[in-house]
Amino acid sequence: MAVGPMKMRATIAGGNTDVRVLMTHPMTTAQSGQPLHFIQNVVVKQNGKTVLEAEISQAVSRNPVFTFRLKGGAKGDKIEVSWVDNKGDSNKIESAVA
Amino acid sequence: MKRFLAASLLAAALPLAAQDTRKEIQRYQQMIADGSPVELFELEGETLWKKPQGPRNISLEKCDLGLGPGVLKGAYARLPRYFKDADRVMDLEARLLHCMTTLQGRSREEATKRVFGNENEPSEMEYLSAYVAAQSRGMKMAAGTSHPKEKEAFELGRAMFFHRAGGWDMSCASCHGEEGKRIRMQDLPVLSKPEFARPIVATWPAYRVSNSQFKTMQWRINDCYRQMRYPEPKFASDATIALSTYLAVTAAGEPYRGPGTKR
Amino acid sequence: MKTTRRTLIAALGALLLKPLAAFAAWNEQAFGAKTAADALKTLGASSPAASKDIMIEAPQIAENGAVVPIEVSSSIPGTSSIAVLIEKNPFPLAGRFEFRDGALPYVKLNVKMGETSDVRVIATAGGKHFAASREIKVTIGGCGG
Amino acid sequence: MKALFVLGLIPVAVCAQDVQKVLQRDFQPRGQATMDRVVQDGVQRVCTESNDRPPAQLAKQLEADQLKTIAFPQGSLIGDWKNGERIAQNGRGGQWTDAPGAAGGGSCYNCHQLSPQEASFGTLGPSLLRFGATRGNGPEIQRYVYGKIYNAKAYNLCSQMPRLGYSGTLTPEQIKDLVALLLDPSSPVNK
Repeated sequence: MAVGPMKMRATIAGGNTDVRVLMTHPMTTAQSGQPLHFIQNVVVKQNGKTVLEAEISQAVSRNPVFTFRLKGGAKGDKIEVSWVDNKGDSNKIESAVA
Repeated sequence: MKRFLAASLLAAALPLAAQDTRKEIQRYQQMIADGSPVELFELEGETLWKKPQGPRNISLEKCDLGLGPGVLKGAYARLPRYFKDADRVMDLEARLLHCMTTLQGRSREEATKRVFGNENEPSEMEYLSAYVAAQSRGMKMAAGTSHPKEKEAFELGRAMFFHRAGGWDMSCASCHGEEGKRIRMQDLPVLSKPEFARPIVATWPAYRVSNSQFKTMQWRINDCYRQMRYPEPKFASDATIALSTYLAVTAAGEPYRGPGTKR
Repeated sequence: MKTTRRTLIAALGALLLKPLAAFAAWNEQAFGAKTAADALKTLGASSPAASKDIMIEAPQIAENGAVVPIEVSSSIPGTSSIAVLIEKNPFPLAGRFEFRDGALPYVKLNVKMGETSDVRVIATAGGKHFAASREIKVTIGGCGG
Repeated sequence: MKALFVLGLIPVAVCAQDVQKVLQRDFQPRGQATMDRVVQDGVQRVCTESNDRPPAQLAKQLEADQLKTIAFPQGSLIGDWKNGERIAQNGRGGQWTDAPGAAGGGSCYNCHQLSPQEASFGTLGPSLLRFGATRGNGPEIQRYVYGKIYNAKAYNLCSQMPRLGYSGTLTPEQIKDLVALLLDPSSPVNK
């Protein structure tokens, strides 16, 4: 199944970097009768360095939207967010801080 | 001074639970709008807008939404409106269908096979509506009102809004006719009044968090008639366009803020 | 024969090249726990101290349990991770966030809630665990048709 | 449709017949929702044309006709309030997405407050909290509640309340269970 798009906006707010990222993913739970299919890991990198690692479950809503906050940072910093799901599918997006 | 005092006493007398509930529901609505994945649907819509399709293998990039072929900026805010080439008032979905059949050479039957999607597979109309509507963000809504057929659509829409029929003797006004009313926890805006119609029409089409689906105005009208125990309105028929014309004209002047995020 | 051998090698090669991240850590036991207490035990945070320095920003009433927006942050010095649990969900642990140097102990996310429940947030700092919780009412919106 | 408007001039206001013709052209049957549902009966036509404010004399006549449509069962009209609560919570019944013959619901909580435990209630209709506790549960009030649920238009011609029995959405048994929910002293509504 083709992996859906991601969208990210990283901006400087109050001296820190706010990273808002949207991920297309069904995040199906066993209750919905379909097989479990959800994002398990999310990694956030700032200028190549991993600054945040998350493990999440199918309790996160469909088409997840996260906001993370990184210390300091400046315009042009490279932010990369990637995810991997329980089927091994993955996607990532990279953009510069606006 | 006394009247003011009495009024504030009266306001305090309202059961606090009811006041809090409404305030909390609005806070919930604000928070889901902030954290909404609706932009993902705009992205997919852009891909579809540019994707060559149909027997003629052409994209929709030359589709004229009323401001000239391929002009997207502000086009949605001016719909529904009269289109000379079709001699008909059209809303966004009717116009997209027109371009699919005329530009791409697709049959109406194929293009309308699946106009309402589901959470696993949104429809073309839903993705395209998200993308096109987003290009009117911030622009004042101004549906067509000058052409005789636009006036006709508005009058028909208004009459439909108050027309009682169907298995439960209902009209739109049965639920959207009295201020301050709710169905369960859902506030019911009086859509026949500009001040209540504006914030609503300005946020359709919309992403519905309750079922993670992106919904269009044609779906909204279709699903209301389903719950009013009517038979089904035909997709993009004059009746549905008349009703959305009535709502859009009633809401005219409001800056478009969609695509929205709703319960 | 040759072609089948070549395709076999190619397939094997593809498997090895699968991004290593695909097999990253995921705490099966904690996420599989059916009660908040069990989840916390596997995280080694069985008896967290109540703390007012954990902020939970969430609506008191959610019109629908499919998307409940929650904003969490910790002002406990040295907070290295935050866990979010939905008490009454079939599997309470919803997510664990580890903050390396560079990331502030803050996250905003949407979670699913099966019914009205407490949302419990556990912050870990200097090896110690702290907790805060907030009830969120989940109602049925709409005409239920 | 053309006769509908004097071309070029401001269109003549659209009357109920005109709307009905449009619905008959632009709607289609689906599931149990057949096209006869867009053909207005007297109640729907009078309420539409009078904007829900029918002339008193005409309203009285039509309400009397509607009253005749109610077949009151014999004996007690109080059923099982527990089942009544389920019916009140259930918003289905009569839609094209509902299987014909499947048990429908009354959608009562969409518009009314009933049991105090249910916080998600509507306000289109009056709150029915403690209805039985304040009105008692003798034969007259049982008959009024049963009749009102079966055909609300017999008591108030242009009421927004659906004619739940007359439209076939609810069976007499289901209506008796709702009567119990409202009047039975042991119902949560009356606690």
